[in-house]
Amino acid sequence: MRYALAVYGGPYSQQASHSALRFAEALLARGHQLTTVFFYHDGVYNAASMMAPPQDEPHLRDRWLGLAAQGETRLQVCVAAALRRGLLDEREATRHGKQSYTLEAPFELTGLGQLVEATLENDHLITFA
Amino acid sequence: MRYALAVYGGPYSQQASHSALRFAEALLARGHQLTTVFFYHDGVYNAASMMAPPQDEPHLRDRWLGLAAQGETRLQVCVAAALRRGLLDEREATRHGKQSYTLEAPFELTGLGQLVEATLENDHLITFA
Amino acid sequence: MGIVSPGESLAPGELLVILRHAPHGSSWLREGLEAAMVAAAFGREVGLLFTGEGVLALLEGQQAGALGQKGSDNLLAALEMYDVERCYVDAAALERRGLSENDVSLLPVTVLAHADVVALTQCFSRVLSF
Amino acid sequence: MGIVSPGESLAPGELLVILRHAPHGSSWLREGLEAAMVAAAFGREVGLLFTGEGVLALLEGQQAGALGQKGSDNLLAALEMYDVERCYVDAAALERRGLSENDVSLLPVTVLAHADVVALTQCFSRVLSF
Amino acid sequence: MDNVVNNCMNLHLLNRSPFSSRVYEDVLNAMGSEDQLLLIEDGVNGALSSAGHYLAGLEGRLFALREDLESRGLSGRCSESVIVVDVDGFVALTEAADKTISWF
Amino acid sequence: MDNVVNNCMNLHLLNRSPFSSRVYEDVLNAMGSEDQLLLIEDGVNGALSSAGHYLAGLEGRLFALREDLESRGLSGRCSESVIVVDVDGFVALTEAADKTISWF
Repeated sequence: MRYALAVYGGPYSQQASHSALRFAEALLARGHQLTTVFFYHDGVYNAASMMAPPQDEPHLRDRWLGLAAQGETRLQVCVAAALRRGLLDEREATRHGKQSYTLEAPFELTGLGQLVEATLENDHLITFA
Repeated sequence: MRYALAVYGGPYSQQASHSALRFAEALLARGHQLTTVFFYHDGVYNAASMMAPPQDEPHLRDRWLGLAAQGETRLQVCVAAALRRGLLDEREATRHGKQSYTLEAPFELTGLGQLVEATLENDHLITFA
Repeated sequence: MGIVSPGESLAPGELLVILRHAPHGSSWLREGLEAAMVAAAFGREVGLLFTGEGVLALLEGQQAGALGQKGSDNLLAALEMYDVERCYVDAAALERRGLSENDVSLLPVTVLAHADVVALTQCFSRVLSF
Repeated sequence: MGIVSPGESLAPGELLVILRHAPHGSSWLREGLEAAMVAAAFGREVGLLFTGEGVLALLEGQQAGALGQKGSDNLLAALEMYDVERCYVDAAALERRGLSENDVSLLPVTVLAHADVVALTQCFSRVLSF
Repeated sequence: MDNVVNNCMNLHLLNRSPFSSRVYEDVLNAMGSEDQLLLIEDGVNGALSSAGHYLAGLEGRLFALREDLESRGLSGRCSESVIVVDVDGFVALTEAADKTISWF
Repeated sequence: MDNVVNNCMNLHLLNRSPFSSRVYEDVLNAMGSEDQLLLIEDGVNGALSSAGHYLAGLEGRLFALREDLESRGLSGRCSESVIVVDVDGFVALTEAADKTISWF
């Protein structure tokens, strides 16, 4: 079946990111397809390029990258939620006159319409908050 | 009297930052001294240099800068909480091999000992979470 | 204030958005309403269920908060423009807070008893909760 | 397990850290324990009060969580090294969860009845809550 | 609406402890008679025997995630009426449900 | 410990609604007989007349922040036993207390 995940919880603050990654791995192991992970609310911080956790803790952004590298999962970040929280890709950084950027591929800034589409166009949407 | 504030709530997700700034202004208006604002847990995101909220919403980082400019308030950010969440000053960015940084003065990365000191060395500590 | 019309209530729908959080204290309510508006703008059949603390979103007389922080009333005003017509409020959540149908006036809403809340979560094919 | 000794319990202290959150679900508990450890490392007189969901931090048999996420048991083990000797647990919070003194064994703690919890918040000159 | 035949079965996910959050009341209010409830994260604290009164009436439909119980040291303290599943079983529950609704 | 004379007065801050969070129970458990409680943010929902049973027994010591009541449209719906203060009054309450303890 085709699944999408929504992640609302902030990394290293809530368990949501850990739970979502664990679920994603079990999903793939059972032969399902994970088309989309959509990050909203504090979940957008999962995409922070500069994340630098201690070496004995999981690097959550790297884990998302590993997931994306396994197959066809898109990592979509709500642009409105991200901008106010300081996560800008190169294009948005330029538009806002910032010298650097804090979000990059495979994470992509998208509209909230992609959450609606992920909800309606997959067999299942599971939310981790 | 001498006050310190602790801010644990994330900007644009919880009301904590708004409440803390409102309280800080009332505090100064009553003639008190605000020596320290310490940011911990998701409160560290208040320091994000790239924060780009819509123009009709308060720019929380700029409001903290305005507060620091009024007097002697130090804006201290827990370094352990900040690093894992992707907030690095120039020194930490260099140390972690990042090309840019996401936190800058007047915000300063400090140890948790500063929270303890702020708690014990002021007449009052008020926490907004 | 809508009268519960079983036919209307039972119509299948595409996306139900459940709103459980109060205005101002966190961004959950605004973020949920924005998701509903976007879905409606895309032409989807959207329903809204206000339950838990979310029923407080429907009270009149709300204002901007500290530092001009936005509540949710401006989003509710916009909802009707976006053709979100199926708005429901949980009777139990109202009652627990000492509120009645007359108190929730910011939107035309249908008040649902427990069995109707259950039926609502079943007749929409997808649910987003906030 | 400590016996409540009024003299000991009432000794004034510098900093009480209140821990109200469960391990794993959020970082509150770890962050609170780290603040307490830093205070102790700086030579401050620190007390810990486990209440609400925080009492679950004291259960034996905890493990790493999803993706190796750390719980709080390693921090508790470190606490004694840092000379944090005044550790208290709220009897009401234990009882509500069906737990007894025998269940909370990760640290030597003193179990406090309601009046003692109140006295504790009064005999420390500063409080941090998590 | 009560008498409409409806074969829809929803899976509800609860990640907050009933000892600290009342969101479980909203879940129960929205659950149909065939719906299932899976406790995850801090929600598994609701699987303790002492939490039985919060989540009564769900015999055979109340699940808790094994990994989250184990990490908290709660495996041996669960109510017998709670069905323990691992993360693979979690996926299986979502497969069987028409949709999954998260409460937090 | 009960019979020790103690002149310490703490101010407690509660920012969660008693309709959704049980943290108010922990607050009440830690409050001395002279302590004060100020409701802020979503905590002001506890000032509704219908919330009176949650925070009983605090007559003269239960406060709510005016600005947070007004932004939520709750000013006219408060219990009469709640004392409404503005943010300047909030600062004054902290001045008068030995210390302020936040609950969330």
